[in-house]
Amino acid sequence: MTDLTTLEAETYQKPRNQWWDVWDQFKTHKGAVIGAGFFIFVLLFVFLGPFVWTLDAQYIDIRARNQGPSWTHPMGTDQLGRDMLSRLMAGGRTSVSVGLTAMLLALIVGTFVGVIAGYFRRLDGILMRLTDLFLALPILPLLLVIIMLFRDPLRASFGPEAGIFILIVFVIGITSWMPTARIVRGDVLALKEREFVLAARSIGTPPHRMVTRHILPNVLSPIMVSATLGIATAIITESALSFLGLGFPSDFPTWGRLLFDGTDWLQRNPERVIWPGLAISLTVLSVNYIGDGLRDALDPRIRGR
Amino acid sequence: MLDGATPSVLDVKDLTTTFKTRVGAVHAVNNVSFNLKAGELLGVVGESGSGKSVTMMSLIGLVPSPPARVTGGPVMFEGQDLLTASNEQLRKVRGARIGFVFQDPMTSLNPVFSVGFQVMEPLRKHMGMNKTRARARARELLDLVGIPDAARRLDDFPHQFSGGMRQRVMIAIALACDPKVLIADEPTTALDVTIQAQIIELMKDLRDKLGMAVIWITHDLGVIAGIADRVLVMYGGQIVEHAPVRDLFANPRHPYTRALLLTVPNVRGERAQRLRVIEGQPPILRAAPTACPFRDRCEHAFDRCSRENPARRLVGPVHDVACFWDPETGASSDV
Amino acid sequence: MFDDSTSRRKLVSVSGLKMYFPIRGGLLRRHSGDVKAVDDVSFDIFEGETLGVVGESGCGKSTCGRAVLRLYDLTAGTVLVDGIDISTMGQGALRKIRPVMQMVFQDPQACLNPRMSLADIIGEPLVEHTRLSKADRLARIYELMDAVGLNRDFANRYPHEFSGGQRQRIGIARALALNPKFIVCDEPIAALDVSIQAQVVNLLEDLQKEFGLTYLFISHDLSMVRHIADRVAVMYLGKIVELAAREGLYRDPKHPYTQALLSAVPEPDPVAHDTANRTILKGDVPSPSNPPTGCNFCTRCPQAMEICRQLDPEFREVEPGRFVACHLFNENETAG
Amino acid sequence: MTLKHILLGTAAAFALSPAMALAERGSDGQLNIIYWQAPSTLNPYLSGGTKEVESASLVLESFARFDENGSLVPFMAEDIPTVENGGVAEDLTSITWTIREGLLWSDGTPVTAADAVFTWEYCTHPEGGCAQASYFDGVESVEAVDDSTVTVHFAAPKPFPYTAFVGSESPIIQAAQFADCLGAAAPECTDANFGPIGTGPFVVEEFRPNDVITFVANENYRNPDQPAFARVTFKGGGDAASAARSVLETGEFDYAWNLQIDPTLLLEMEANGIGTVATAFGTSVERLHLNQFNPDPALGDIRSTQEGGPHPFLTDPIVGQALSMAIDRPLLSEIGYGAGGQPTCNVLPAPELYASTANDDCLVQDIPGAIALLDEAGIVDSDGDGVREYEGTPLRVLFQTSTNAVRQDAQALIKQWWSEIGVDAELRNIDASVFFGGDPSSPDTFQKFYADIEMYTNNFAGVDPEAYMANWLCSDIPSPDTQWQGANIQRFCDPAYDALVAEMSQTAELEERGRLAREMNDMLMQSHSIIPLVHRGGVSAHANTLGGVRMSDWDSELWNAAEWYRIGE
Amino acid sequence: MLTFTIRRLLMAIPTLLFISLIIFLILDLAPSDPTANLPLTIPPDVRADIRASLGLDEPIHIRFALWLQQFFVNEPLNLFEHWTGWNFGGEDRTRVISWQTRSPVVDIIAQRMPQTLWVVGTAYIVGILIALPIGIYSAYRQYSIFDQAGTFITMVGFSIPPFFSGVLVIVIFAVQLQWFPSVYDTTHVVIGWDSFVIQIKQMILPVMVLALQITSQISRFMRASMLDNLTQDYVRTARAKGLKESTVVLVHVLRNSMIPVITVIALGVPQVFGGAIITEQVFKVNGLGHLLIGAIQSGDLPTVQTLTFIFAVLIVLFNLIADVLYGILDPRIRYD
Repeated sequence: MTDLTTLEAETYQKPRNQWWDVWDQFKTHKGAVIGAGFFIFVLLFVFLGPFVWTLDAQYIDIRARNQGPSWTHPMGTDQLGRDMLSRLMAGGRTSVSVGLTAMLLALIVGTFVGVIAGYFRRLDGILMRLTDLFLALPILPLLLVIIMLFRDPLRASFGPEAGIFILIVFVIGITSWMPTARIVRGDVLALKEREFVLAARSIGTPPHRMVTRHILPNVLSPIMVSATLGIATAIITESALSFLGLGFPSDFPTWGRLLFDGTDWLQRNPERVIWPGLAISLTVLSVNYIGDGLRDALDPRIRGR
Repeated sequence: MLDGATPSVLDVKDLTTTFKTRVGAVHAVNNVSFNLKAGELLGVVGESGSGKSVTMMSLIGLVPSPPARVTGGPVMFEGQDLLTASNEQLRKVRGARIGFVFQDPMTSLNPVFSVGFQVMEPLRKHMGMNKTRARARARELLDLVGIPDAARRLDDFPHQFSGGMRQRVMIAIALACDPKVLIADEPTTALDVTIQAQIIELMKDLRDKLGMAVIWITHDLGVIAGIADRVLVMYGGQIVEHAPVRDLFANPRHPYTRALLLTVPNVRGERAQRLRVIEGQPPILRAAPTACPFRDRCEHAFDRCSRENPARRLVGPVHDVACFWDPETGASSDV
Repeated sequence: MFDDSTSRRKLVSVSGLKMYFPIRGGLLRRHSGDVKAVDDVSFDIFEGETLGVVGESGCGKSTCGRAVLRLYDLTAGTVLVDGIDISTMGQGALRKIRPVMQMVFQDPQACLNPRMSLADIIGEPLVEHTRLSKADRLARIYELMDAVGLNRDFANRYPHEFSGGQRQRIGIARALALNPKFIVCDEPIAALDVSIQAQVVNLLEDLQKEFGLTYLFISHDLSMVRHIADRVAVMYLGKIVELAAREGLYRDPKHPYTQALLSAVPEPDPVAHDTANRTILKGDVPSPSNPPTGCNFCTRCPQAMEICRQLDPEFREVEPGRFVACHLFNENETAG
Repeated sequence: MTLKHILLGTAAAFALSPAMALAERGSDGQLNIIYWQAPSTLNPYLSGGTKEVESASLVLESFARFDENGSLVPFMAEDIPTVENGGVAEDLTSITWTIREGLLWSDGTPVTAADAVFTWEYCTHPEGGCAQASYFDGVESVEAVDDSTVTVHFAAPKPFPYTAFVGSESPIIQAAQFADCLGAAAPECTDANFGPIGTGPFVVEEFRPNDVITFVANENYRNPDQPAFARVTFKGGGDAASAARSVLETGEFDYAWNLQIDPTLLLEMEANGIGTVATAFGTSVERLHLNQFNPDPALGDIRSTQEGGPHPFLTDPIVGQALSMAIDRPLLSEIGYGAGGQPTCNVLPAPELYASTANDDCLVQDIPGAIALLDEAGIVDSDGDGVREYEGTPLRVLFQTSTNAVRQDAQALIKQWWSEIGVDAELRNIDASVFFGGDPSSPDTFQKFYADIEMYTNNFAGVDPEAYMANWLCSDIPSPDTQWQGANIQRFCDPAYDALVAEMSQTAELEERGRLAREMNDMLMQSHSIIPLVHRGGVSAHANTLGGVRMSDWDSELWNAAEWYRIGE
Repeated sequence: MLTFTIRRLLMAIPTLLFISLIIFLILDLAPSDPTANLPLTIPPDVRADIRASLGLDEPIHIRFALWLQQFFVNEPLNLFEHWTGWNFGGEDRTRVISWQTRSPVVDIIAQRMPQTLWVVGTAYIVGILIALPIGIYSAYRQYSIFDQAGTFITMVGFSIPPFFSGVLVIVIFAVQLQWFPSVYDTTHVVIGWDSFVIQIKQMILPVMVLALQITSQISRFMRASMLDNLTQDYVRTARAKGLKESTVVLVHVLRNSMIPVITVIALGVPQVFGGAIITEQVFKVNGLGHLLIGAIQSGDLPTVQTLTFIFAVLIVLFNLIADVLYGILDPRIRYD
């Protein structure tokens, strides 16, 4: 080891981008690869699908209402004769986008609060009480307030759909960050006692870089778990919002909404609940497996094993 | 100290343990054979990864399987082969006939149960004692291992004990059922020197008092020198040297043993200007060894060492070594 | 103080250092007591020397090392490093001083961020304190890796892929990155195998020679300290009980605790063991939150006298360059 | 239907009913009713909600109620007072009711005229917050002529005097029980509010607000054979679909109210043969209001008000007409309401007397006609984006309604039809509690109408449309000055219309009142500021083993629960 | 421990006051209105009268102060009188009156509590009882078929909203098989075995739907916690004692693994009291969740305010209970 003479300047590898290692490890997790494959399929289905299956999701063909699967409507039609396949695509586009962005927002807020609370002792008490406050808030009145205050300005600046999108993502985000914050705080409290944090302090690393470089990467795994659960929650919360009239315009399909609308038709046209139900479950499941794989892949200790 | 006539309580032959991991197998223990005589204290020396702990845990089915696979044998103890024994039979041996003391008293005790409960557990399980009797016996045991005010401390939790006291508790647990063999895996490594001295004294006392055989695993040659009757030196998952303690220190035969003795500085005697170093790292055995595991770090290595794994050969009455090189002649038994 | 003190420069000067961790209790979390981890400790470290600090776990030696680097806010006392008083300095100013003083940690596993590659770990101080370009930084990282004997191929591996000894080299390389003058080595070899300990100690010695480093070497391993240190301080329950040059201390320990400590070290020689007359201390170290009155060691001291239980002995120079805190070495000395 | 008809119907209904219920009181055991909205109180004067009024109607009665044809049936009164029988004064300023002889409260005490007087005092107390105060509008005093005679005096001639103490919304409460509950104390009389003593067929046994009510048969009910059921469980909560399921599929309940679900599903459930879906039509009309003021958000606080100016294009009847022509009302009715809906072109579709036929062209969808109409008027798509422009303003509308599956389907359909004539609609749905909440600080109430078009249902209680038609007075336009109160939602204003309203309030003759009402209706229709869509009926389901159900939309659906009985298995 | 608990309780008071203020302000901003559900036939001036009679026209700070007094003074006194039968002469004490039902909110809550506890509480317990063995076994046989299947099912359970699963089980078990009722009878009284069976039957479906979700979450936590503990040293010690595998896992590992899980479970209890809004709706279990949503939709401020405040109290309280439990279960944790 100390035999320095054997080292030729040219023999050593340049530091390689660590994402290649991550990918190498990720590949070994079978569930994660299948999950990623399925998730990519879902993304293609919802974002590129409409270019292949060009029926308009909003087009009402009243003569063709409540049809079962057929060649013209592989997944049947709804009570207004709208094509379920294209609605599933359109709905997925919204649900997946809402799920991902709302989850990201919740993660960012939750992680931020958790890290700050865990790292800065003085802020801990007040931030955790804030978390309690958010947990105790009655969500529905809060939503009504938010919608009342922000819908029109957002609609004016971003247009009806984008405005509502921002609103919904915001609403779901600020009402679901609390568990993440709690978990992250716990982990940060433990991490803070680890010697490498002390080591960084002895180097003179300032607090913000301490957090970004030493704390955050090491709380990835609870964050990943929150992320997978967060997507499911966001997709379902979105449907509940539409149900309450607080979501997207009613003719704007989302998976949660399709599932909700289909529930009454469970006996007559079971495919109306099966498809959106499957889409939600499998997407959540695939994200969960991706999360598992990523968690392993991002952890160098597991990566090398 | 002991002669050949003393009967063996434990006879291990060709014990091999491999672990399956995601990146391939690790051959942690390879064809290890040794015996343990009644009432003797057998020291096992080696660095981490040398297979010394795994050997002892394999004997008694304490390595998790999978990923581990224990082969070879037989391992004869009280007339039965532990390797072929059923789990049920093994459980009757573990904790009752063979006691264990582990390295880190901080983590080896269950933090959520009182010390009394943990000491009583083997008593109730193996000796069928009722609660009252087990408790009385537990108190005696804590007294025995020198825990002051034992009766009161039975209800305390491990974290309320200091490191040394916790290790005493571990010893009490191991001794609870009067075992024939006590396996102590680095029992003093995590302790301070003054506490280590206390524990060593205690173990010596207990062995004299109770007469069990002890296997003492350590990396500290100083400890070995003070306590062991016979010593096994392990490296790379196999025994490289085996000798009575005085023989080993006076006349080490294996280059590894020799180097090890030289690298350790001393608090007394001459102070070396510079420490002797064994360069390199201990090997991780990805395959069954076909060559001497020490060859890369050995200053006497030659061709044969990388072609062939030296077998243990007798160099004294009870002294054997697994090396082709002879320190007395400096000659290598090349073929 | 020291006979050659005039000839050598004091790089680090610690006086009256106290590091108390408050215990809060009661309904209003009032301050109800202190864990006196370090209780009035003074010593100097001369440029280029190694001061060893030995003691059992919980004696405050690590806290002392960290306090000297101002990783804690001190309760009392002053610490001068390179002539600058850092004991009350603000974090910003302190950051500028950091390159001068660095630390090597005990657990090479725990002190390396498992999510950073070796190059990132060694490069971190460079990022913090220099404005090197990426290429220059890499060059410097390689240079450091060479210096501590790490293969350059390892640059983008992660800590868990290394053995303990190699990890400790990483930790040392990180400490060296900014060309410090003073390094606190906090039990750098405690977690390593015997054969590896020697490698690391030799490396530390080589580096000291090469870069003119000054070490505060904290260890519980008396034999290693004997090997590496020029002077040795023995700590017990937050206080230094004896401070002396290496040879004197090991040959003729004055303080009963030092004597017991040395006697407890097992000798790798079976013959010596059989003949040794060892002092085995009774009992455990008292809690630093509730130290005994009088001498801290009086509860375990085989030579304890009445006065020991009443009066805390003064830390005094009993011979030139030799300090002991024990009533046995009072005015009319009758050392036993 | 004239008042004469109403009175004739009364006799007929009365003659029929006793024949049905032959069983003796309490012999048919248990009746299970499910209302998916649960009653919060049993005092209809404290909550005007349908669920409260209907549940209370099992206990509290009034002098007379309306049957399924809108005819008056005497309940607590001996008969229906009319001008002919002298019960109503010639000058139409008073009406005199005679309490049925021997009528007892369920606690066994006799009902007296003082109870009616007290009821009037109770509801008109200024601090009481009585939800049914409008039934006593114009009532100058209520006089107890003797123990069994009550005269209601009106301040002005009242052409239709059957408001106070008529129908389930203004029942008579017991003076003894509510004596301490006048004014501000009203809400605190929890025991009385939760268990009013009445003369109806049932007596409250237990009331759990917003959950469930159990009733037992009234031992003192005036008809000794009624009610047939000994006990009634009145369950609240859930949703319409599951309520329908519990009657039509699992048979756990005998009667379910207000089943606003997809008619296809309802039909399918009915096909199980366990229960029957019943419909009754009243005056409810699902309609579109076209904002006559400009709701442009850029106007800030003055949008949808007089100051904000007229709407850029919806004030033009051509646009309204085209929007109306594009709608296929029969289809909307079929898929949204099934048997519970009839396409209509009138905002006042019933009673028959008031229903105009002048606008029935709109019953047939005419998209080409609408396109031609717009093209002729020069409202064309000049920039090729598929949306027509009206004097440079694109015909883009914000179309809002409350959240409800049927309404959302209707919105989607209408949006599509409008897109075919070059009108682009953005849909918005708002939680009903906000939409109808009337909070002056919320931008989403139907009164504020911060949208171009909105859709909801309105109706009028009872059978007289006078007050209803007065909704469209210029003075009734909601504005910030009135805290946005006001019923003229689409901001229609026409002095000629106001004159007609005034005229009607002076007219007693029924035929003439009918003509005036039809004329007002047609005037509204031709302004095309309001587009009626569907005449909605109440849809309920009852088990096939439940007999005697005569569903009325003019009164409580449970108005004749005393006559209900179990059909033998 | 006791002082810790008391201290936390004291700290909870300002927290709760602050939370209640925020809730009050938000509710006040929210646009829903108590007259929203009245038919449109009721004229605006009558609506205005109703609003005035509800006290809605008072300024917000007065309403808040009044509410505080009613909730913190009048209601507890009332409750106390009710329990003890004593009378403090406060006949005219105003209680928190619901705008919707015009009856004291606290009485309605007391009335709703049993069904929520029966159904949601049972579901929580059932969910936990199912989740724990699944979590334990999944961890013990990590990556086995059982573990994989468990993961799959729990994720599906997590991603299926109850408005769907509720209807699904109704269609299967109530409509097709006719085994269980689809409507929960809140007036049902358990007086003997038969009525108990009926109670169980009507609880099965809602409990099933809720338990699926609860199981999904808790079993994930349990599995993770077991995995953490299975590799600990004390497990090896337990095995070395010759204990049965079941004893090792179910006594030694489980007890340790339960510590974080118990915290999660305790923190979930407020949700039980909050009721399961959608499930309650589907099965018409008119519990607290139903009460809350109904109150929100009809703009019944006093009810919403009181319910959410009770909810906040529960959250703060169970936070505290979780902390205390942690201390009890884990002897290492001691709060001064």
